[in-house]
Amino acid sequence: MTDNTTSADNTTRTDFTRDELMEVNAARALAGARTCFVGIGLPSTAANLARATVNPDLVLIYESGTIGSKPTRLPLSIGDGELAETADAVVPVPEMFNYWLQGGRIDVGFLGAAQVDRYANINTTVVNRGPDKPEGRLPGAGGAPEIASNCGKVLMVLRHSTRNFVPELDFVTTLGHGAGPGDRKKLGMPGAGPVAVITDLGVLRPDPATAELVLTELHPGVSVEQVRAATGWELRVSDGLGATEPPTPQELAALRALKNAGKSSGKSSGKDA
Amino acid sequence: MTDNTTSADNTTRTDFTRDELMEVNAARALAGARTCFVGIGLPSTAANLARATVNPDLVLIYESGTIGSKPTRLPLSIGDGELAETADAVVPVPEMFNYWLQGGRIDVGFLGAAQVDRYANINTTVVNRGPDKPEGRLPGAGGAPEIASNCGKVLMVLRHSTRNFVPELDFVTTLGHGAGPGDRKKLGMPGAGPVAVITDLGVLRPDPATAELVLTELHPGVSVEQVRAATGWELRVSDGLGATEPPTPQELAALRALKNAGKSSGKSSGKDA
Amino acid sequence: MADIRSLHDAVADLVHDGDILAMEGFTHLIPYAAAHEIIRQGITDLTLARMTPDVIYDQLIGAGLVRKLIFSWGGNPGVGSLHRFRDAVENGWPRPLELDEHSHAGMANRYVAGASKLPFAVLRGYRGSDIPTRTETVSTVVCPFTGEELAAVAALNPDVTVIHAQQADRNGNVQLWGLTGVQKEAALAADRVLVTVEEIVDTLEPRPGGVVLPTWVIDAVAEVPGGAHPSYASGYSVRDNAFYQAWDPIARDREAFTRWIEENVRNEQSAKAAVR
Amino acid sequence: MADIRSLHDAVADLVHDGDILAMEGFTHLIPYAAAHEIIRQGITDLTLARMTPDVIYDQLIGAGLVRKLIFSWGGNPGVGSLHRFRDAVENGWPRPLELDEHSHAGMANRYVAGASKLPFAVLRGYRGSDIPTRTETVSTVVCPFTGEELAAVAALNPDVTVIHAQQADRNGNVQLWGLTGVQKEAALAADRVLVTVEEIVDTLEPRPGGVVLPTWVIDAVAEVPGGAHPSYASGYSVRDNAFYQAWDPIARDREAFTRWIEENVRNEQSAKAAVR
Repeated sequence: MTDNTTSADNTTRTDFTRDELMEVNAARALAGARTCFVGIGLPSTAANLARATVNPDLVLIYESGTIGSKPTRLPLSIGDGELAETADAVVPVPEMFNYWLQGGRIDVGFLGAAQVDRYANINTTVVNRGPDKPEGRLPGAGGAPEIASNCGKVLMVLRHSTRNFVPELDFVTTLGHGAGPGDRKKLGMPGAGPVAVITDLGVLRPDPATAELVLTELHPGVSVEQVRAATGWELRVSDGLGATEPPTPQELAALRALKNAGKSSGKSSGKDA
Repeated sequence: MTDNTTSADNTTRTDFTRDELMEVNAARALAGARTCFVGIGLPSTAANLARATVNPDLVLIYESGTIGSKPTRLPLSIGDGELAETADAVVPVPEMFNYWLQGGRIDVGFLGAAQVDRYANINTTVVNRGPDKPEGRLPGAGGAPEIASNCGKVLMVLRHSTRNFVPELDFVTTLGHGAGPGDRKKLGMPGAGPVAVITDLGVLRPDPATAELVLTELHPGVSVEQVRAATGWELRVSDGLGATEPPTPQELAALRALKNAGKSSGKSSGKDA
Repeated sequence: MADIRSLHDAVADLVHDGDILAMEGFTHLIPYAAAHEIIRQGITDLTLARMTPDVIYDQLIGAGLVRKLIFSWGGNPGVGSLHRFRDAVENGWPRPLELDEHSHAGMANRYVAGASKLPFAVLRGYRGSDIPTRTETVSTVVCPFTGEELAAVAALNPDVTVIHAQQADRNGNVQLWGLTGVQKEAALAADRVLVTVEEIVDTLEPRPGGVVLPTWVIDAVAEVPGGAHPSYASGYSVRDNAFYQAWDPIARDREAFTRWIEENVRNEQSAKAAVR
Repeated sequence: MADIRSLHDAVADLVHDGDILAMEGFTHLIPYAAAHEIIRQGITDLTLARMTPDVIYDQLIGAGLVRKLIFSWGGNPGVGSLHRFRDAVENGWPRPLELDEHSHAGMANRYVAGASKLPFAVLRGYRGSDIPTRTETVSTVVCPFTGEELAAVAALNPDVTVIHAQQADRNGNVQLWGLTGVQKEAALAADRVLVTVEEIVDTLEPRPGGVVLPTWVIDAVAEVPGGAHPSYASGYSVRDNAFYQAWDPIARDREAFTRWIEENVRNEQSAKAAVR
């Protein structure tokens, strides 16, 4: 399991890692959803864990064309054979984007990100590495711009650091809340946009009045100061700041089982892809 | 077998009918074609006869979505089960019209018609029945406007009468050559348009200089006067007027076998549909 | 999620007076039983959409339930005219019928736009045709890259789409195969979806050419064996071509038609079959 | 009609210097063997199109054959970066790489327009994104019915498309199944089509989820068992996830990469395999 903190930091008092906190809480955020458009990496881990815990009937939809995939191990890529073999239906990629995603059929889009700003806008295209260096190249948009626009709502999951949570994006690949409330509506975006960003430190949600991401929940063992230090802008804290519940033994067991099953045949690295 | 002449007229000196002359010559017109978009009724009879005679490898494409149908009897409708069961591929109807027809994949479009004018424009929508009567309703366009526009070339087959071959259309459902040469190009139509109209009296083709249909071939036993009398405008006759070859015994046998096979399970009426 | 219901209850709940209703099926899998249930319930002032109106819409039109027809080819396939359709258009019997008429390519793309939740679709169509002079749902757009003018057709989003399929499972997932026409598009374009099926099975086995509609895009499934007759369900029945031919003289005559509907659709026994 | 040919001859005849080349396959059925043959033949100045460039294009880019890339997501799926792609973009090694960058929805629709022989496609996409500021193939159109402004993407019509499929018959008809991605669109959008297949069989048996491309839309078929490795062919092989992970350190280093291509692609034995 990789992490962007030191390995000494990576285990809290009890026997789970910060990544596991992130993954378990990301899965919990899918309670009640019917359909989820799943990005690979952390979102896929969360969605598969949700099927094993809070939402056994969750319909997983991958951009490779699979609807209702029921993998028994974490897929390494969005095109692993098991995703197709266990699906209720497999459709061509253009149909997936036109009829299913743009068609407004999908409740939740679950995204990772390289850079996020305070309005949950996303950059996965290029990063500025300073005046003497060429732009750093990221993978690009993939499905994200239209996932964020067309799904009923958007969840995001990524590790918390000032490298990821930046005051200004170098490039807007995917619009979250633009420059504040009303921007999505002005652009005619059907979905509600990002409603939660789940990290390895806590959960951020857009303030209903300003659409700015505020810290609403801390994971067990994490302090507000830690989160602020890992955020590139002056992070506001919700008046009603809460704490996430520690993972249950069932959640941890399910998560670890999924990952171990994955390892036997080409393990998931946990990196976004 | 229905015909619009009297049954006494319907048999020529030898043992074939005018409809059979029409059908055999329509089939011959498909020699050398690779793919044919087939309307039901006479075009379907012709295309299936072509597969049994001059063009065994002809790929029959029906608008119901079948590519490479190989029916053993004449289908009554464009959706008969045998068309799908014997096809190389069955595709959704939107794909048929977008990727295959508009995609320029089809050599020959084979159409019937209710009314044709001298530029091979087609009306299958409404007919004027005189001042005291409401417009007479025809079935409508079906696939014809885009078949005529997008196929490499168009063949037409219909019985010859002043009811069908009219000086002016009551409604232009499907453009043939418009008002003369250049009109198709002006409209940006990819295909060459109608190249032959095969009737029960002979064959009409557009004059290369004017795009007006002229009589280029007479069927055996038919006179120029008969054709002129059955045409609603002053029909021009080609300088090199030819005669079609009588059906061979093999052609007649194949045609009758196809029709008899059809009769056993819901015979084709020969009407356009 | 689709509820598995009787045809009577599903139609009563999902199809309303004044709806835009699409009953699709390209010759194959035409939902006749559902149309007959609509006639029995007298659901009226309908705007019917269908590429090929066929005998199914001849019956609904003749029964006086239809205000407007959106279509591209109105005939009795392989036989001839739809006489009830013609009588309504030409003579206003039993009521006038407004038309919104297209080509097949245009209608197919209207459903594609509807399923894609786009307001329109683009095609290279209708060129030189008089069709656009009689409808407000064909227009033009100019390609921003090449300057070419192309046809635009307005999205078609039915209030309710009814289709017939071979199978559903007990959760209401549906599979159809064979000629699948525009059924997927018509279903995904609609606000409400009713599927009648030949059979409810424990598990849908993937089929060559199979189209699967997951239960969460469907409102109700009703098990109606033979529900496509005189059309057919590949793997279950063959097209009753003789019925299509026998329909011609029935539909030619207003009284014969009315009697046929009375005896074959409105009578007690057919009603009972639907409640099952 | 497709000719059945050796991979060497098919690539030599159909893929030319300067071509716009699409090699599609969404994780599944990626035509690696054909890409390696292109490297061996040194076909260069290519404009490569592909939704997910993947390791296959990392290899072609690193080999110095690529002038421009048209794409929507360039990573090593589940592993991380494509280092050869990054090195070309960031440092111009071994040559500068021009980019035409889209979202997946945009790329998929560019192929749809290409297959439909339309100059553009419409989608509700790119809203609020900076992507359109860096490409000339995204624009806007206004719906003539509702006035809504939508994104327009230019059609993508490759000079040549190469795909891998499970089977062809002896006449060159092809069937693929499993995840079929955008292969049908990419093939129908192209001027020339080459299909490598796992196996040539007497008869194509219809499969659930099968996509059939008739021989008359294909120029050449080459039998190349395992031609998708390290990708996979459902029913024939599984994805070699270990290879994708092993690729990361190879691609990170210019020399390691060059050596790998020399030893695994350019050497005599792989060349012989292609001529078979």
